[in-house]
Amino acid sequence: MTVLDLLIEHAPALIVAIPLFGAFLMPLVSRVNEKLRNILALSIICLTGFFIWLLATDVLARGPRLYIFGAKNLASPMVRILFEVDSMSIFMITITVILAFIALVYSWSFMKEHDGLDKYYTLVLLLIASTLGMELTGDVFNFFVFLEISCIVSCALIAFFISEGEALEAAFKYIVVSSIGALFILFAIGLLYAQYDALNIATLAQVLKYTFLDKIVLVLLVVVLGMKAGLVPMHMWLPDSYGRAPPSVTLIIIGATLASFYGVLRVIFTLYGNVLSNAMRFALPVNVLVGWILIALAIISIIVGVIMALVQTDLMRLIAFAAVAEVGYMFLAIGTSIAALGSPYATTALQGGLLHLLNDALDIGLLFLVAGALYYATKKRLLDDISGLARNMKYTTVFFIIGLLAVAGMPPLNGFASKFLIYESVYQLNPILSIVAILCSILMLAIFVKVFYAAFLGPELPGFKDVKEAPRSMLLAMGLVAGLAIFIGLFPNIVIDTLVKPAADALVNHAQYISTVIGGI
Amino acid sequence: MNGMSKIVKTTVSILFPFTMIFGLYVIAHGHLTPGGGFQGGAIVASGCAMLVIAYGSEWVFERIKTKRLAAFESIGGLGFIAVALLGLVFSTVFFGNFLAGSNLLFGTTPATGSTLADMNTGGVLPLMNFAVGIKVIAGLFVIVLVMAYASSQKEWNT
Amino acid sequence: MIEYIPFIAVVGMIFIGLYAVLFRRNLIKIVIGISVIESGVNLFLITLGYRDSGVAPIYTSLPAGTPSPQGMVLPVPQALTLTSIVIGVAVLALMLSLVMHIYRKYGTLDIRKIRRLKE
Amino acid sequence: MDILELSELSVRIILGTLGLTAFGIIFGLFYKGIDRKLSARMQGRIGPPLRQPFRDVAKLFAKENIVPDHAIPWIFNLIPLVGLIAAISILLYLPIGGFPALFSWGGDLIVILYLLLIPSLSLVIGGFSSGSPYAIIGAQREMATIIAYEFPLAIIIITIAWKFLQKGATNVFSLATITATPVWNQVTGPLGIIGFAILLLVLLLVTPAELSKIPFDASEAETEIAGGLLVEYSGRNLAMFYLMDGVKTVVLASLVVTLFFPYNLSPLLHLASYPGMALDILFYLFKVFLIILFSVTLIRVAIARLKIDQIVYTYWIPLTLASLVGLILVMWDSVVMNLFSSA
Amino acid sequence: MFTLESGSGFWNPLLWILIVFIAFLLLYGIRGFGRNTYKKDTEQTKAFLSGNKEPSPDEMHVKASNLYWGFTTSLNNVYTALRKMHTGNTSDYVLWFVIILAVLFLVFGVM
Repeated sequence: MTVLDLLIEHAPALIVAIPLFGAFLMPLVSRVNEKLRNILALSIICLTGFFIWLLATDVLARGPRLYIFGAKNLASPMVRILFEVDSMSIFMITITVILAFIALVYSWSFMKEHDGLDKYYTLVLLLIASTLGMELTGDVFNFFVFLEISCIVSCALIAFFISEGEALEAAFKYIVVSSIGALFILFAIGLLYAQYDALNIATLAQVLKYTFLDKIVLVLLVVVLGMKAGLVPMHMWLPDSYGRAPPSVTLIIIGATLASFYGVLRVIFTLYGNVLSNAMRFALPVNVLVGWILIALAIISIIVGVIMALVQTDLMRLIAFAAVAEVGYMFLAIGTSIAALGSPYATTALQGGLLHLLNDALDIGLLFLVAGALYYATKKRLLDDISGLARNMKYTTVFFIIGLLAVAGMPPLNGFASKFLIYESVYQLNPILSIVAILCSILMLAIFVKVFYAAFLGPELPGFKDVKEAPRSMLLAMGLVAGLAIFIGLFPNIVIDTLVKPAADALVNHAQYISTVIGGI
Repeated sequence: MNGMSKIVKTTVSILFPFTMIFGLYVIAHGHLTPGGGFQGGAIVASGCAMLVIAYGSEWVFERIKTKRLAAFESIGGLGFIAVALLGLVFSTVFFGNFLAGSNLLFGTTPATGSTLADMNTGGVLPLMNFAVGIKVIAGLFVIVLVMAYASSQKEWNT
Repeated sequence: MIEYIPFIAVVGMIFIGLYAVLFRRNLIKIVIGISVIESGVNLFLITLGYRDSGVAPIYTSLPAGTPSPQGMVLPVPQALTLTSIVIGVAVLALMLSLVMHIYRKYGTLDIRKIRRLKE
Repeated sequence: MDILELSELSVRIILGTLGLTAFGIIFGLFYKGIDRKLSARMQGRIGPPLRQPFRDVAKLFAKENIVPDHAIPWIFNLIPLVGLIAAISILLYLPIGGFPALFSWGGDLIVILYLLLIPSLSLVIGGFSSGSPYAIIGAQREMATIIAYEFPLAIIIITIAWKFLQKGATNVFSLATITATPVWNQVTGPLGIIGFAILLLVLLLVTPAELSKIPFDASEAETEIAGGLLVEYSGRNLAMFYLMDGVKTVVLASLVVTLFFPYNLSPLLHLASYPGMALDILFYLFKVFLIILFSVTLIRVAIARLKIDQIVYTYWIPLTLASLVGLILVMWDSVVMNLFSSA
Repeated sequence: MFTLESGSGFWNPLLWILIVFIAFLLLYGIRGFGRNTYKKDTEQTKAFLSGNKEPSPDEMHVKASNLYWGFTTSLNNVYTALRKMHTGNTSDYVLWFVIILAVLFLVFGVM
């Protein structure tokens, strides 16, 4: 066994442990030197990224891996605390670590003038660790624990600008909504444990029978995780908190939100993978019912998201409503693939949805970073107060144009690739779905053209004569995201073949997920 | 919050060491009895909260450096993960119990059946309990202290 | 019948807590409501692990004559409950400190007045 | 893919782009001339000569290229070029002159739908970036118009693809599939024919709005907002927009031809080789002429300009409802026919 | 290999970029024939306002919230309903959650 094998074997634990270790190290290090702390935080993320890369190459080549905590002999993994890593988890942790890296690069200059940065870095690393944990764990209770950690930490980070009353208000709303949601998840976990004496996702998936209690569990999990992912009409916390958190934090909170979305996928595809298509309700297979419910909520999300974004005056809040609409696109694709489980376009829809997940994180993230740069340069939040910034902030303008085209799904950027897949698969379920999706994506274009005009074009107002371009680390962060967006736009097939397709296959192939645990190693 | 009457202060002074000892006992016997790092830590922190109530938050705030408490909290967290990582190094897995059965510190194997509890068992569990205990004592004490201080008259008016 | 009482209590507590969150206006009462829901869920978990006349699941202090492990209560739900309590403490502390700060900024604890972020 | 195929592909790309650029610009201006001449005759005027649009472009190239003070120069100058390039790039995905599309494997109807947005979007951003109140009003009207007509357009495209899918075709968005068997052959009964006829009519009515022609030219509206989003443009930048307008006319007419009339005369007359090709090209040009005659010339001569809210209303209520009716008729086509045949 | 295939259509970004690149070179060349000079800092670089005197930039600037006025006005009913929905009250956030939960319980036959 070489060192590399050893590293790969322990990578799942280390991916969570390293950011956690770093988080507790931060207060001690920042007493020594501030620059050292920033470098340390970045290098911790780089190290995590290195382990994720190692794990990804292995898992994508050889299939799912188990990691069992605290046991020398590996018998009976179903009663132990374990991480199970399949291609879907790899896809999610890759996105999370990219977002985390960019957020930390961005924070370097953006947060410079604030105090309490030791706590900021601790919380950011904790949030990253908990998000990674949610995506790696193979155990429903650990999923709950990581979810709660991410709730608490996100709440503290949303309230980071503690001198603004609105930030506190957003944080309070967030914690109320998400702690109630998390308690319902715990309740659902209790129901599962009461019936099957197991907490392990794979074991539960094997023995689940779709009893009366299982229906309750399904509804609770899907609704709560849907709320945490920002489905309308349970999305109201999302614009509040996205709009008021520091933009660098918003980027990581997007990652945490997507982890909840991942939770929905896990519940439907893996946990209930065996039973959904067999059970009947209203003379329909339940998977069709679940699919159509998600599609209905998704369509409402898309419409409400774009329509509300059109009238927002606060830039970050506007982008947050656009994020709600983007989540709607993901749920639309996923709902279609669930409702049409087994047909060829279901696979396309699932791939489109997952690719859109990546693109949504990058595009919305890029827009938030640009909004943060504008806030940094002008200290103004409202669109009405700013104008003509393209003269002084050339690079930011270019990045915003890329973000605008990407989020509206214009060719040849990444948003188009995923929306293309979504349009050309969901119309087979019902033509109206594609039509609404196309129309709302054009509305999205209108919204961001308005932002482009209001912030960057227009006459030069007297107060903005000597606005400075954003500092270099912020430009670097925006440039990284923009570069990724262009790369995915030009070579969508590379990303689909290496990451998205294995992830979609792993989701559908729940038998493999189960047998990895049940069949031993 | 100002301090309370002399009687309360004296009673608290007498009770405080016993609370501390009880809390530390619960932490130390975490691997043998119900309890452990969090519970014992919560007991110690309640003792400290008692102090805060009796003597007033400003009195305590002047004598305790919250920064140092925060450092202790970090050390507790670091210790916990460090023990887990040591498990990776000396055993084969993360959280591996490398001390159990090694006849070193906490390393003896307990006799089976209903016996008297043996302190010197449990492997890394007592170490982790200590780490968690430190973290919880520091964390909860900071929460109580800062909340009490922030709601005190002096701070409120600023 | 008697063994269902804890479950009825669980449902009751969850509904009481939800009532407080939905219809009370004071922030502190909302926080209390969330605490009540949490207690209800914790009670549910503990009840799951209960066995009639079971003892604490510690092998070394098992009373003589108790069948093991059938005579013990289930340890896993207790561990879950403990974790949940720990998390609950953190959430509670965070919420209370937020309430304090909100009171300073808004000068009120009425949830209907704390809505600068809307639409 | 070996070196031979690669070199062939690159030759196709380069020659195709150059050739279709020339084709688009020349015929765009040519049809513009015809349109002006015909509409003048309809209004009882003599009208300019056919080569007038070419002269206009030559004149604009000789004029000053003014960049206003309030504009952002690099965006202001770049945008007309972007719009023209995007309009030309669509030509490579469309079957032109009766030949199959040059790169039907490189883009389909959804791609064309989105590429069609770019010229309109460039007008909007060009208007916004020129910093004049007239231009900004024009630009926001143009954006509202885009949102308005995109609804029926999306319905038309999705309906056609859906019908092909029901008939068991693969790659239903691909233009090669659609030209191989015209939509009229996909229907099973009169309902489907009526449905597609409604969709054709709606598409013909969407075309003038895409081209911002009267009655849907509230964004330019010379008489009220002095040319709207083009008010600050002059010289070669305005020439680029002028060319873009011409190319877009050809593109949209070709799109209608491709979707609804992909017929060629040569198989009918058993003509092969060059005479057949020449006949097909002439027939294609004639079909394009007919469509421009109807949806540009006739409509703009017959109807007065609508207000912007009327435009949004027209597209979102009557035309969207009409296209939805078309969609439902096409969807029910085979169902209803099956009912008849079983009864 | 570089063509994105959805089973219903194709999209090849590289091809499009190549086309755009070639067309850009060609048209940029054509554009170069045009005159590129103008008289800077004269009356002609001012915004055209039908001969009226140009007001200060602050007054001339159309604010973001006034943009798309026609569109938002025609959707007035929708906006009134949506504004009513987004109350900003935390209890309502939880209420929506409970409502969706109840509706799904009904759909799945739990209640």
